Amino acid sequence: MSGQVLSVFSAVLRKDLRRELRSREIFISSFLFSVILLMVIFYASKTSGVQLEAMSSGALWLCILFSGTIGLNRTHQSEMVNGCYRALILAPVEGGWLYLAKVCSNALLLIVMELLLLPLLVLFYHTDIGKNSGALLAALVLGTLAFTAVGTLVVVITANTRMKDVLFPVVQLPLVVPTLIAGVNATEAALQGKTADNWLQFLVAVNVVFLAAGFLLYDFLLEE
Amino acid sequence: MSGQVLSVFSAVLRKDLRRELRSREIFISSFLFSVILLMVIFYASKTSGVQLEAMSSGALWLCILFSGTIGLNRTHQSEMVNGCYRALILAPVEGGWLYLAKVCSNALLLIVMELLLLPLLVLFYHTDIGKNSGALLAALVLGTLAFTAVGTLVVVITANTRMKDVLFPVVQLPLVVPTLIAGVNATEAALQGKTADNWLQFLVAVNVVFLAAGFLLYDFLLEE
Amino acid sequence: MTLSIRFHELSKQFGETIALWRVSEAIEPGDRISILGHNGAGKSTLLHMLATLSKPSSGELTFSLAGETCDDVKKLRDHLSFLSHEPMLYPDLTALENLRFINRLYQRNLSEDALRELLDKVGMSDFGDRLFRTCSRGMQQRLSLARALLPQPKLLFLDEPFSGLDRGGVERMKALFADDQMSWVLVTHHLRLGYELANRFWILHRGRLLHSLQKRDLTYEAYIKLCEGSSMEASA
Amino acid sequence: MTLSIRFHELSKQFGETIALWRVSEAIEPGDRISILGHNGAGKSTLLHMLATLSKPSSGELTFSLAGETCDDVKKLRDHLSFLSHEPMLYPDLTALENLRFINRLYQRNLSEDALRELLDKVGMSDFGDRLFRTCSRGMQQRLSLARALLPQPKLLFLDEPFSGLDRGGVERMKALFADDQMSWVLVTHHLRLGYELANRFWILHRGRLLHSLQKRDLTYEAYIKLCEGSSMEASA
Amino acid sequence: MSMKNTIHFVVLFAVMQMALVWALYIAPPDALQGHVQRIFYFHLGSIWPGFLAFFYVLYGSIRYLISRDLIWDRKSLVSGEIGLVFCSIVLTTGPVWAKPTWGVYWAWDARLTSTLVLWLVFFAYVNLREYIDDDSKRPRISAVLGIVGALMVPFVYMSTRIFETQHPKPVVMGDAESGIRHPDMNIALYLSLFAFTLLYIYLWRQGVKQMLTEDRLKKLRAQLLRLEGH
Ligand code: HEM
Ligand SMILES: Nc1ncnc2c1ncn2[C@@H]1O[C@H](COP(=O)(O)OP(=O)(O)OP(=O)(O)O)[C@@H](O)[C@H]1O
Ligand SMILES: Nc1ncnc2c1ncn2[C@@H]1O[C@H](COP(=O)(O)OP(=O)(O)OP(=O)(O)O)[C@@H](O)[C@H]1O
Ligand SMILES: [Mg+2]
Ligand SMILES: [Mg+2]
Repeated sequence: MSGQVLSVFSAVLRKDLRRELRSREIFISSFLFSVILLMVIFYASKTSGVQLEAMSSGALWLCILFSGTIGLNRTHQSEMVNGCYRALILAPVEGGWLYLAKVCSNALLLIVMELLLLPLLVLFYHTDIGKNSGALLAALVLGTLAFTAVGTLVVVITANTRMKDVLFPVVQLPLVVPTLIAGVNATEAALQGKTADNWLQFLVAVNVVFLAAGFLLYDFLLEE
Repeated sequence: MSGQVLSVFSAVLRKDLRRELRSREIFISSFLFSVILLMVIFYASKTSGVQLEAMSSGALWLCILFSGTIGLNRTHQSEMVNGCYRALILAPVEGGWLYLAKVCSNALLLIVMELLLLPLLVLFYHTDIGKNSGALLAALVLGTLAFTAVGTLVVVITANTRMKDVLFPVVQLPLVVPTLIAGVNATEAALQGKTADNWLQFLVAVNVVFLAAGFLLYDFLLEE
Repeated sequence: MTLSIRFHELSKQFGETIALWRVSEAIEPGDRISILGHNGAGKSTLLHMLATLSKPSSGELTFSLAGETCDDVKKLRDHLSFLSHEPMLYPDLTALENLRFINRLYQRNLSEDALRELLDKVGMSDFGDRLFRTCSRGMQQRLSLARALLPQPKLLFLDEPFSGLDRGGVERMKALFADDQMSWVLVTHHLRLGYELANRFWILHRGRLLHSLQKRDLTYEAYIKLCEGSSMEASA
Repeated sequence: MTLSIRFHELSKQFGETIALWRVSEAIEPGDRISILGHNGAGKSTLLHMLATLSKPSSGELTFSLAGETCDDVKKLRDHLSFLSHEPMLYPDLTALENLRFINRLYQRNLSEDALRELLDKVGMSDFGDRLFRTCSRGMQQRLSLARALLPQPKLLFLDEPFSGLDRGGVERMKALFADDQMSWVLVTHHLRLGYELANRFWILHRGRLLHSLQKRDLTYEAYIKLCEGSSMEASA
Repeated sequence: MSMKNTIHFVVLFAVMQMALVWALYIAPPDALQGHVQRIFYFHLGSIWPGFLAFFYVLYGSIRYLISRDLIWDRKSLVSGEIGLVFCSIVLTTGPVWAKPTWGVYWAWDARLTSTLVLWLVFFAYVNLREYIDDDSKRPRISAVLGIVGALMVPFVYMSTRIFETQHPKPVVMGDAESGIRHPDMNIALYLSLFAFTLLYIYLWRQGVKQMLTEDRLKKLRAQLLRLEGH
């Protein structure tokens, strides 16, 4: 069983990463994208007279949300073209592991993007990211995982329904709100040098719930 | 000629709107996306201690930008399925008019979305949108038009590339930054009851330049 | 291990449309079945259900593995394979990368050489490193077949596998179908090939199973007559 | 108004792949041309260029309208139509809505009745209000043909139009091709139909035009021989 | 190297040396900022040829779309690449200068933002073609993007001129005690402008030549492959 799991896991992970990294310029484009987002967010909030530093956690999470949505959308679309998702459905593997592999590859790409984003925050928003980098990393990783856990589940739920395009945002976005609120608050605390244990615990709980749900439910979704 | 133009214009407009009204896909997704964004922006700024009202113009424009980008991507995706865009290429019509029709339908959807967003701003951000509603409407309409004028062109440019989903926002957003700055400032002035003539004029100029460029250049993009 | 499928009064509805209505039949090891029928008769719908891709609206569908009823879809899927209208291959990966992915996904552990041999079998050995989306239609169809054959299934479902293929491609496909280890169910509008290759025929008409016949009971002429009778259009 | 096309030393390269190499020929009014060749021979590539969908890498491609050279692609497109591998119809619109859109786009001002008649011609009169994506493969192919015929083109390009069609569909399509007002260029792997319908044949092999023949110079047997010779696979 | 090139190179080299000498030794240090101000000669020296390069992209792209002559695609691409490099020089000299004078590397000044926007747009212009597989599409698509991108140049700069909002610490020019007063400062500036412009022209000519050679090589290789029977 564990051999099987590994094989499937690595197959999906490799395939997704290869597709993404085909030209490793994906990182360059996420980097550019982050630059632009930070610029856009700055100009959008300039009139409100907020302090630059106070905006960083919010800006960071807006970036995650937006790049994450683009990323999930891309995965979604690439599985739909040529009916590729059917190949996944028809494979003789536990859906749960497929799900975890997809979450992993999605989260991995997003986390790398976030790590590229941090220096930019320092440059453009004069953020001090060193005050409590452990808590910061924990907040980012947990938040991203929770975000992709929900997103990956919903992408496949909707891939199997006739109304896939309508259902995807309708189901996904509300489910992601708690994660975002917790993420912003945990990040904010980390940037101020504190550790927001309650928010981090909340994120862990969200992860456990959604990953377990995804693991168990995914198989039921793999039908048409 | 004008009969031809009208026929094409209405054909594209009707088709896009019908598709949209049937699925309400773009509409629902951009609207929900905007609601989420309003929440995130609220939570992001809660920690920074800004006044709610001061944030509304920026929040509004972030919503326009982000859901507009997603919306443009989706509309264009729907042209790619089944190679439908080829039908447009092969039609005996000036590309310029196709472009204007597409800009119109995209802008229309986005403006309706914004109008739905305004009550939400009142609700969530306690914004007083009535102080100078003429100037507010002008800012929104002009800004949205400029945004879609750029976006409709760029989406076709990047559609010819391998990594279209990633590249579209990366190419489009920088081109849109002047529009965003002008839009935020004009909206901010309108919310304070003033009319920012200089920013509005600037938006008109942006529109003229980009619509003209799109009108003249679109034909060159419609080849394979 | 043998695989057989029985279904009883199988129906499938999409909203108001009845795509399939009370169809009962069975597939046994060694069967090579051609499904024939007009456009919209319900052939693809039936194939989708048999391939465990969709569930019937009503009726019973029973899979047996090694003589015993098997409810575990995963286990079944290990022995099934499906070549559908869609190629199910990633456009941005090369031919070989696509096959490698399927190889892992099905845990077949085929070597690189085996994969190349498979490509050779469908006549694509020179194009292993070409991105899937830059392949011509026929080349894509060949790769789809390679994908379907890779897991060495017991039972193969084929939905119009010859479309887009040139003569050479059809010949190759015919040769691959001759494999004795494999049963298959073929949907095609190519009546001659449908007769030549199969040993059983199902003729569908407007979602109903009109005829289910053995080849030994049927001359080619009689077969053509039956097919033409039923391939009158549904809308006519 | 007559439409003719001449091309001289037409080549098309995709990166390192040479899809078409120095092909010269002409299409005159009244021509009914079948293009034959193995998978990847360059048939679709040639058709795309003739249909003004893509530009040649090198070579000359001249369109003449009413005897005069015409460089205005828009004007030409008014008289051309193309049925490709892809249906070019919107999945979320119904069959009729799709046709109405094309009607407007080409400014043909056909009445609703004319559109329904068109649907009837391709045997889809009962399915006008069905969403395109819920149609079966053959039904989609029929609708594609309806789309291509709607503008009443002078010259029609068809890339494997018979794929997925049942007998009835093929018969209908043959009937529609018999229209004297229209020239066409057909790519197909169906050798018999290719011979029956056309009055000229182009045989491509690895991107080259091997033969260009008139039907009157060619018996069916000789034709089949030529085709089989060239439809050896490129990779073999 | 042809005679013309050699002469060009020699002149370029000489002017560069002179510019260096004037900028680093002869021009007096700024009254307020001291020696840091010397960055200015490279800062401004590189951005003007940069603008020139971007406008050439506009011109060349229009020429390409009209004539469909590949040479114009090559010419504008090379120009865009050099413009991007010059723009990058401004974007690195700026922050290096900003740290000692403003205390931070970056401030969201309208001018900085617009430069960044320009850089992003032309980065996309230069790199987008990597992602277009079809050779016949590539020049067309990037010509359109080049035109749209170059249209941004006047916009971004007009916006900073028309709407003079708050520059965090406005550029010190023409103030009584600092700014370009001294004639040697002027000479240094003009020399450096001249040097960067010559550099631009030199690089551009070399770049175009290289691209054309590459094209020929590709064509010959394809013919060779053809002769060998694929
Ligand atoms: C941080 C990044 C910076 C960027 C991206 C940048 C960009 C530019 C650009 C694009 C120009 C040409 C403007 C025009 O011709 O209209 C310029 C000019 C200039 N910059 Fe910067 N700059 C930066 C930092 C600085 C700093 C820190 C200083 C000095 C304290 C400075 C001083 C100047 C001066 C004196 C000019 C010439 C002004 C004029 O001719 O109007 N810059 N800069
Ligand atoms: N997802 C769907 N939603 C609604 N109707 C559907 C759907 N899929 C199929 N149908 C309808 O079910 C009927 C049977 O379709 P099916 O695809 O099985 O036909 P088929 O026999 O494969 O035809 P073809 O030879 O054209 O491929 C058709 O009328 C079709 O329109
Ligand atoms: N966009 C592309 N990029 C790269 N190569 C391509 C592209 N399109 C076609 N080719 C290649 O050009 C050659 C000719 O392809 P084409 O589609 O014209 O073949 P065809 O004769 O239509 O074949 P089929 O009968 O399989 O449809 C093939 O080798 C194909 O891989
Ligand atoms: Mg079917
Ligand atoms: Mg083809």
